[in-house]
Amino acid sequence: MFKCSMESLNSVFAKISANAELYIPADNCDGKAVYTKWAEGVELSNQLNTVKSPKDFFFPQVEDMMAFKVEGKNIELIDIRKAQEDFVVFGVRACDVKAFEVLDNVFLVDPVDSYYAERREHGIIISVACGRPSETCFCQTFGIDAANPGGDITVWYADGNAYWQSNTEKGEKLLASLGLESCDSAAVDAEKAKIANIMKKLPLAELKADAFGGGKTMELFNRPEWKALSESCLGCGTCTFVCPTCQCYDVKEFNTGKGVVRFRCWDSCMYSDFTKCAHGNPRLSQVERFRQRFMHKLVYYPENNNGLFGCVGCGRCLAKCPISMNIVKVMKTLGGNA
Amino acid sequence: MQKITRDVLVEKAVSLLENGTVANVLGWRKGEFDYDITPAVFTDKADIEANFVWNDFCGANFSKYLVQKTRKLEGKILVFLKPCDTYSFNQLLTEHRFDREKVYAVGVSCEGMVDIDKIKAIAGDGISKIVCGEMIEVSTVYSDEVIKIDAKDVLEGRCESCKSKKHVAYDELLGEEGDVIDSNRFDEVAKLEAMTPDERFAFWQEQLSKCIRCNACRDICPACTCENCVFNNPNSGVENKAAANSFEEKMFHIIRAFHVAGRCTDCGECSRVCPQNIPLHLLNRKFIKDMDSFYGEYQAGAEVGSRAPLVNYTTEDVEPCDVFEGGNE
Amino acid sequence: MNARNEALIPHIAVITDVRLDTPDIKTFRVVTPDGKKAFDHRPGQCAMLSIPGVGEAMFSITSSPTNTEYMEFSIKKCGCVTEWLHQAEVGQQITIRGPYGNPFPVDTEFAGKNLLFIAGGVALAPLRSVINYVRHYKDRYGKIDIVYGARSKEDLLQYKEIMEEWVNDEGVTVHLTIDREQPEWDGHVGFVPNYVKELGFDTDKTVILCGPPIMIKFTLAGLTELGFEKKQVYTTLELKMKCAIGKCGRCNVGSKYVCKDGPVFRLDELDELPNEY
Amino acid sequence: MQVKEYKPLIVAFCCNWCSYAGADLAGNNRLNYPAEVKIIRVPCSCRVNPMFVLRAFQRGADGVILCGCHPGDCHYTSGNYYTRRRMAMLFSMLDYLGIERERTRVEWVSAAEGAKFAATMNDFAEKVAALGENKRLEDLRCKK
Repeated sequence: MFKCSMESLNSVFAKISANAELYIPADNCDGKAVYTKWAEGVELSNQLNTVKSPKDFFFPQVEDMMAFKVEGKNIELIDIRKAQEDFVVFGVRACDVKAFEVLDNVFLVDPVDSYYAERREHGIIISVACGRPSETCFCQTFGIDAANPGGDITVWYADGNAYWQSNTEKGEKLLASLGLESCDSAAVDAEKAKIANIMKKLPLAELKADAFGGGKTMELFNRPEWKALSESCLGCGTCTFVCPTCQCYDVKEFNTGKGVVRFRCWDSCMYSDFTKCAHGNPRLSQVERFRQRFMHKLVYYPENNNGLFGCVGCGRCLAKCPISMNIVKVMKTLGGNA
Repeated sequence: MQKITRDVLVEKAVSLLENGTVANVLGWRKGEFDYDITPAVFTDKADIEANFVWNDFCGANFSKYLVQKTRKLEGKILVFLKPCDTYSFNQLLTEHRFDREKVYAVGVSCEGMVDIDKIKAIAGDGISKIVCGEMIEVSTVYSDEVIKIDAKDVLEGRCESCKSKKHVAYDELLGEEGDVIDSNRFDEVAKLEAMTPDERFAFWQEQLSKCIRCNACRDICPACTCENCVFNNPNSGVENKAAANSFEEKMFHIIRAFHVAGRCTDCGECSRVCPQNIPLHLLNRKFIKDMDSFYGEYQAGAEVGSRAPLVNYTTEDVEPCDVFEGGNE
Repeated sequence: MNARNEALIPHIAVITDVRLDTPDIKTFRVVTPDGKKAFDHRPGQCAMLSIPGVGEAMFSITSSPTNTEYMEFSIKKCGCVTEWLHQAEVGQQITIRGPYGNPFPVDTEFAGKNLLFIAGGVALAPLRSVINYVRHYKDRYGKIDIVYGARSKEDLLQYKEIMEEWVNDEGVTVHLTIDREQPEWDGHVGFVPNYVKELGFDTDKTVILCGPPIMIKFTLAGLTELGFEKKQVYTTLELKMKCAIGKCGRCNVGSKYVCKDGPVFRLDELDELPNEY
Repeated sequence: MQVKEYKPLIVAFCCNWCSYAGADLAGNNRLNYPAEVKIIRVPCSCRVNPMFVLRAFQRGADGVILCGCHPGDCHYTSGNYYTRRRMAMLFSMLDYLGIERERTRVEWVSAAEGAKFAATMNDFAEKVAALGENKRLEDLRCKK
């Protein structure tokens, strides 16, 4: 384990960014934390977490995949992929680190999504333990430990210092290059105990996911409560776009006048055209679309991934839903521990 | 801080439900915390008594829900309307978007709603309890101390420049009727107009680049009630799920503002729900300010059946090329 | 860079033949620009065809895997991509990627069985690859019955191939039906579900059923009456797809993705999934 | 390498009844106006949706001009009055977003005003040329 003082974090950032692009949460013009490319003068945010999840780094909202040139009856396929440079993301919370595992299970299974894989390979995740979780946090429901966030390197803030520990080979290499002072884990152990204590006090500490998981499809799918839960859903995409694990995308094309670019962009199961095709739409009303999102996170995903839930309890949808309808309300209503 | 209490609303809802005047109540449902309130349809007394909320976090405007709910629900619907909601209500009636006969509107006086983000900026994260009142009492898991915040200091942005405390539509009114207020709502627009074009460009570039195209602004907007939005129509050529670049961000917001120009009542829901805190109301207010100064004062929704400036003209109108920086030379 | 193999990047292909099968269905023959078959496939698998600037869509490969020279797609005009394809001429290039989905279990569960194919309208397209495959390896299967119906004689897909090849095969019995009487038609008239009941098949068969939902529903009721069990019946589904590799997240029925876990499902498997297709 | 002189691309929406005929007259009279002015004929100036203007910029236009009948002379009685209000609002909004106001214009050109059409286009092209390329409402994908 290594440490540096909080005041010297900026010089550590400078060291990291000498070899790779570094992104840290920094406050934007509204005082909200967003991942920002580090440069001299960019200050680390004090907020608990970023408004948008770090999934952008590996699965950007819009991504050009290929281009076509169409001439008469002929089509030319142009490969526009660029080589990915190494980059480092600092300040990822435990929930969001777990979310990468959720995404990996989708994108890195055969056939591998090479766009995602390439970025994943070149990205180094430096996680930070949560000293001050919010009332909207419920990562512990899914067995995530906010005090041990994982990633390539874990950082704890305690008594004016940042403590660094590597978890992977990639992380170890980077950490070794930073030349930090080595230390014992006493301060971190105390911090971990403090976090464990605060986690117990959170309003959602008692939330359980026992009623959900693989094999519960038919039991939950036809529950009458879905109607009331989805009643005032606007069908906007806020929850899906701020979600660190939502991975649905659309493949679309843009005719630039000089050729066609095929790109993919995030899509939302909340949108009416998500499943609409020439022969009709299997999810005609918002009840079905709403149900799909939560069934996917709580039942379908665990069913296909050995019980791993598709929700990591980051609480973004709790904070951002325009009508304050969210996965916690769904779990409490259907899970019977309201 | 609300002068009218929850109990008055609950009593009203229950009595109208029980005497058969209405079959459904559109109201605010209690959330997980003290601030995350969800719009909901209540149909039974016990549910209302247990879960109906009226406090400083009841910002949601129900007018738009009436478009769908009047089609789907059996029987009359009781809707609670704050003064600003009544403008949206009237505007939707002007556009014949719902059947007035199916609605029983109860006006509720409003002292302004508060913004949880502003409270959190003062009290911090980890809120365990909020008690509303003149002084909002906030407890967090991090301290035993109760933090007291003056409700006036944490008003929602739109309530700080409230345009009217007067209900322009209702069947029945709870609380006192207020007046149209001489608000300062165009100050921010004027501030932007006073900037240089480069500064304005930089401002909007920064703001709009935050857009994630979640469509929450459109989907909450009581003026956006098209059955199929142009931005959802694959044949429109502009149907895009994500704003691929800064052009598309600008186009979406300019066109959306334009489509509601003259119909936007300035209810401020767009800015309230934006997950990225983009001040979208500044686009709508610019149009309102321009229309007021070019074509005479007009408040959408102030009366049913009024003709919006963009569907009207005079032969003496200002020429487009004489318009700049708000038309004030 | 080229070493990065990306499932979403298609190959260029060219249309070498267009055949008007019915008033709204055309069959396209597709090969690579150098005249080869784009890839091998198994009966019942699908491919993504696209025209840059118009869109990409999933189609079942209607030619048999035993055809090693080219692939065929029977496509009904009903949306953007299909409409564009219908105006395409020979020599038009398109893009293709695949094969996707699980095939019918032709070499396992079907082996040695008597097979009963039931199709309505354009649904013959996905079944044709299976039918021609089992016709090719006839000695591996028992008796083959094919019940096929369409609105009218003109709407019968692959009518020429059926009349010239299928009916002449030993061990293959073809039962055609059309919805309404028509002057030059002396075959059966009536809907597929009733016809299946009338024909009264023995329950020793494995059924491959494909058609519009309403047809499937009533045919299934008929089959149950005849004593068939759901685990004897196979069908193939179709939902909106974008990636075809189980990642874009829209073609799921419950936890199963049609593109990856389907499109072929046994009906008793479908019973365990929500009715959202 | 030869440096190409910058010539702005201009999209001119012309109403069928007046301005398009005005452009025709300019041509017949051999009046010069820049070849980079691309005319799109519309049935009436009020056919021009604000989206058309934005999409012209997206597709690479450096300036967009609308030409219609003089107020009072609309073939459809009142179309151009609506245009006047709509474009006043749109242009004001574009200005509010910091987009150079010289890039957009509305001009009333009758069928008899061939000279005015040519002069307008020359003047507009000159003003837009002075601003340079459209950067604030550009779509980089269309520029590659």
